[in-house]
Amino acid sequence: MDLTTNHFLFVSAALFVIGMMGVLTRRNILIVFMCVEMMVAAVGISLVAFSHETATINGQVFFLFALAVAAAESAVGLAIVVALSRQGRAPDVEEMQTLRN
Amino acid sequence: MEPTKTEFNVMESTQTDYSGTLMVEDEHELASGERVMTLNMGPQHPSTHGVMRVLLKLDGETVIECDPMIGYLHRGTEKLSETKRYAQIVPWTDRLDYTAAPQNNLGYVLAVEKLLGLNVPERAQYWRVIMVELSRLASHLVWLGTHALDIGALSMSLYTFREREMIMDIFETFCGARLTTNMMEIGGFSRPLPDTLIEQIRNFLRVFPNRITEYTDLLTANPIWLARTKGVGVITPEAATSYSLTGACLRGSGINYDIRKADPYLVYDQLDFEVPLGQFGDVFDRYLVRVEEMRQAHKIITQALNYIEHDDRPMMAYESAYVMPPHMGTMTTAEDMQRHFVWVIKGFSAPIGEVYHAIEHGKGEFGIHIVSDGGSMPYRMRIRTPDYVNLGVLPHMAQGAMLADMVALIGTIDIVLGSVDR
Amino acid sequence: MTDGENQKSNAVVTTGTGWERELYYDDDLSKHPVVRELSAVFPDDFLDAVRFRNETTIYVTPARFRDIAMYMRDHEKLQINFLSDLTAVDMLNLRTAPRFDVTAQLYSIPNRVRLRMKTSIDDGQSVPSLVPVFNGANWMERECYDMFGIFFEGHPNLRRILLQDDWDEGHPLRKDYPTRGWKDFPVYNKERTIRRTKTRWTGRGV
Amino acid sequence: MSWELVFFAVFSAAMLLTGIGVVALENPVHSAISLVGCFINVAALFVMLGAEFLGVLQIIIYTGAVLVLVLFTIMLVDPNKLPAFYVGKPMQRNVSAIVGAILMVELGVAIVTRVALEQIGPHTNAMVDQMGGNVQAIGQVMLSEYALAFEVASLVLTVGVVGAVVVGLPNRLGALDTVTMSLGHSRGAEDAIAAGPKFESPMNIPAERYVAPVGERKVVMTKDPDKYTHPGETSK
Amino acid sequence: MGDQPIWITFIVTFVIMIVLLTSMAYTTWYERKVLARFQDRIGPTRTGPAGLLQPLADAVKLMGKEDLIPEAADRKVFYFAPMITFITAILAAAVIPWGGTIELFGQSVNLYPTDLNVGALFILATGSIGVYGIILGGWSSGNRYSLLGAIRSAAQVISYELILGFSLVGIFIITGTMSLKEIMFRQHETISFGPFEIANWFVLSQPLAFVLFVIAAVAETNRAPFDLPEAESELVAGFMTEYSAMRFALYFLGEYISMIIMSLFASTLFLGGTSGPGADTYWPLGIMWLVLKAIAFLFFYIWLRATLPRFRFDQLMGLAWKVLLPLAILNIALTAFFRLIGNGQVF
Repeated sequence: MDLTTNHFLFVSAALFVIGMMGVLTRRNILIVFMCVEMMVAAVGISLVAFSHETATINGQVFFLFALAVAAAESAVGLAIVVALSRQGRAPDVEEMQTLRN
Repeated sequence: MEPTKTEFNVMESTQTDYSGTLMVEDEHELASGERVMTLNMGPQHPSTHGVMRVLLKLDGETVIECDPMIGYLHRGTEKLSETKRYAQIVPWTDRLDYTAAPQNNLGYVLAVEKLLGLNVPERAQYWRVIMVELSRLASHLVWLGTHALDIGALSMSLYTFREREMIMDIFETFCGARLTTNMMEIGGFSRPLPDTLIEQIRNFLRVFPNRITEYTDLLTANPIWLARTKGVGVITPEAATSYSLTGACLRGSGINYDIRKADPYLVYDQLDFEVPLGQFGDVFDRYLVRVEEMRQAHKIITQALNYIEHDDRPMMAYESAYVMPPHMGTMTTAEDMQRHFVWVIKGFSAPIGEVYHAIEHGKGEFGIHIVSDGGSMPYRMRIRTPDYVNLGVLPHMAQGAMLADMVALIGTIDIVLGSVDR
Repeated sequence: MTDGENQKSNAVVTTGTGWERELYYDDDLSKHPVVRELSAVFPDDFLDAVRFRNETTIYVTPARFRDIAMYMRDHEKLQINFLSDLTAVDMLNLRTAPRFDVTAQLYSIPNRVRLRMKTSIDDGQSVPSLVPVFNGANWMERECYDMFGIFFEGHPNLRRILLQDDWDEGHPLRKDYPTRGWKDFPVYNKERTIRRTKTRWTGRGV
Repeated sequence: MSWELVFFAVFSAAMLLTGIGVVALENPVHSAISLVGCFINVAALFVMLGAEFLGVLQIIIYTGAVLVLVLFTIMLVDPNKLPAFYVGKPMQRNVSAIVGAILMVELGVAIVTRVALEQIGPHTNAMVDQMGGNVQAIGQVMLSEYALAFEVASLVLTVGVVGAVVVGLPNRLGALDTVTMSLGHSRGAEDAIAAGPKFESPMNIPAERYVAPVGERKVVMTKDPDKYTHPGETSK
Repeated sequence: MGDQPIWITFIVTFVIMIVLLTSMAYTTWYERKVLARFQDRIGPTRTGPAGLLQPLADAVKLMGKEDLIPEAADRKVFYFAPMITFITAILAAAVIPWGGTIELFGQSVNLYPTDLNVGALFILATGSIGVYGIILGGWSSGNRYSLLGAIRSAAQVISYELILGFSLVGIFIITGTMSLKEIMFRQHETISFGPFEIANWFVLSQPLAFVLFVIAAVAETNRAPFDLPEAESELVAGFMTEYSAMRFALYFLGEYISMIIMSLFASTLFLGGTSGPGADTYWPLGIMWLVLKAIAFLFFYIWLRATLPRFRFDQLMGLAWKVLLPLAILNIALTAFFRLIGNGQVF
């Protein structure tokens, strides 16, 4: 049987679920970051699959913007983690409840 | 008190303690989180010019505190020289600054002659000046080669060592040894000069000036070299005087103290040469001063050689009782042979007294302080080596310096661990 | 060293301001500016002055060692602003009473004049350190402490410099310290001395 | 079994395995490495779908820059401060597993029952090749239809960069525990810098006098030993 | 992909791989010889005629050495970190064009492994994965200082990779494509310049981009004035200190391969790859031209290493972000402006 878009959608759904579980279970904020990026990549696969199926290129352009925004978001996130670690506080999801430093 | 760093890491804080340790208290109240790393530039390190360990306290990239730990090459020269006769100590002095052995020999021999009140014939004095200036060139070439190599210019050391080979050959023809020359004797030179010596020195003198321009073309206009040396390791004239720096470290900060001019010995007052002085006292100024010193040394050698080339007067002060009689005399006349015997077995007994004589060594003021109790061995011989004292300024200079600059700072003081540890 | 060279003229120039460079090298010590100045300002601490081989040595009491150095450095005429060397001599075999002679080799860069300042102390007595006057004295005093065990009171960080920090066998440059050191190294056993072997080069065995 | 299916199977299996590795591995650096593997396979999938530009971009942006920063942060943060792997309450992990399974089933059903979209866009493979390739196509579309979104994206990026710098700027000094690493042979007592009495320094540096002269640095030559014997005379 | 059967591509790729590995070995020999000539000495002569077997001797020596792994190290990561650098460096060769399609033994053979239409970006991508070799190498050797050394070298490579990318944008604007084959053939056309015809090399139309590219390429491969890791291992403990024998050789050879790739890349982009008199009629001549240009670049690398001292880390980063980046953006603006004028959209 040949390769259809559904295959890609299954795979992207699986990756998305793995990322979501990572975000839910792990406490280390850096691992949470990585799982968020995995979810973005999963969404990317489905986008490109659809753009391939509908032979329009908008899906790919849309993912390009998603890449840019996700990169900016993780830059700021990492800066927060670095600032926290400088104050001697662990990058731990539970501990960072309040926005006051 | 937090040491604020100016652009040229001149310590702005007024209560800076120029002593070995830092004015900033040990429990430096730095914001939490950042780690102060203690790092060892260990004894076996490519750019510590021998065996020295520098213990650095770093805040990230900048050096907070630097403590050089020396003594790995300490051979107790001063203690041993109390059990040796005056003439037997000359070979010890070669091993002090092994890149400039003739200068160490001269420093010791002049001190002993001052103690004995011995006047050396003028021809020997001129030849001593020639040999010492050649040795100054050799030690400056070693400095330039290793200094540039530490900062990254690889081929610089190959060029400078090529010139140094020519000087080594001259020493070899003159006294048979390249490094541990042991050429100076108390009273002058006892052996006749080899005939190819003058022609070899002439070749070297003809070739050397444009070789210096070769070095300066490669480095002085090189923007990366300027970026790595300008404004680094600044020593102000007050700090230089207070830290008793001598040689290019002092003159780099603009203080005119060259013993060949200030307190002339040998025939330096009859020779015409200039003393280079820096303006700002950073690594670049000391580099310029030392390169200029090389040119002046070349000028001195040419003048001395022109004056003494065709002179054939005796080279040894045979008339004095402190000197071994000439070889022919020992073989033929009775009292020469008897004097030779006493000189070899018992050595001469020096007058009671205390003497300090300093010469302008390639690295600074090399002084020998002899206390004599009338015996044939010095009661106490103190060797004031320039490297040991100049190294004392490293903790002051390294405050606020970048870690990568440490190699440049160690290179600019121009130390050789043999004469630091004695 | 041409003796007469820098002794311009034995005849003393009386008219001058009294601070010329020649007076420093005059045989009549009373004209020597430092001697004149110190005997006026520190009468009881300035003990003696000696001339030998065109050098002047002054002896001072240990208590005022630093103050005299500070005074000479800040004096606007003397300007002895350079400490070229600081060392010690163990006078055990030469005299009985004070054991050590701490010698400071001073130099004035503006006046181009050398001066030696000595003070004698007993074993265990301390000397005021010159670090507040000259920073170069820091390492010199550390070496003096390392080699002679002389404690310089007021030194910022007095510890051994050449020997290991935990060298517990005393201070080597003292006269009562054996040249070979206290440990008796195993003497090479005499029975198996090397027989003279005939070698190709020497032929007759070396 | 067409070649494409085989390649697809390999890439997606590797991707999912490394994805699980990111979540499951205990050492954060190991999970970062497995994420790199995951992204490379994602890029491979993009290329299979004809989106080479996105594939290469994915590697350059994510793997090359963002993940490297994550690695830097992981390495710079003090290891003994990282939260333990198993500290989460067990109940929390089981719940997430159940939620995950439910979500997976729903997505599966949605995917199977969806109706295939028909080709509406002009960008068939042939037309894309005729335009000179995927990159040109994206470029053409991006700057014509989505020009505004392009500008907004650049705005977001600049805000991100400025925010990161402001938040992350270290105030230079900081010290807590010193860690001594002796590379060379350490001689003598470890606490080498004994704290002796601190002493007032004999002389200060008039800092304002020592600004390096700009321009050509020259050496002052002199023959007379009495000149330039006081500090600062050469730099006049 | 290519219009030729798959097995021909394998053969071409295999041949190119062999050429690359041997030329890597002989670059080490070439560097020793040229460095020696700079420093007034003659370099290796013992091993074979004029030291030609020196790379072999080095390889045998490095194989023979004991390969110790520090006990504080993370064994797995320590094991394969150098391989990342080595493999990604070779991977980049997949996109370098050695010529057009030619007729050989009745088959039409493309003289390039593949022609991705994102070729230039592909080389940047392999470069950015190569950074992991440095970081993981430093982290896994256990001691804190090689970690810090690794992070500093990685920061250097990342910031100069950015400038590398920016300096290429100028060329993409002119040619409109990223595929190296088109870029190369674009430079084969001749433009008349006064009385004589010259090939339209991009170094003529993009001088600033060429200078930026060369600086960034030198910094990317940690060479010459930017050789921070080598100075690091002397000073602090660069990431390579814990490595010995074969693994150190992988890093060392990875550096040389990326040097060759950067030279080939630069000559394809700026010096017109295989363009040169007689290159269109006779394809081996084209390859010879490309090799000559690459050798010229390698000579430039070695010349830098012989003469220039080393940058300090903060100067290095300052140069990248404060000087080269603005210049790169300026260059992009200028090229875009002239392109608009060219298309007549402005006047």
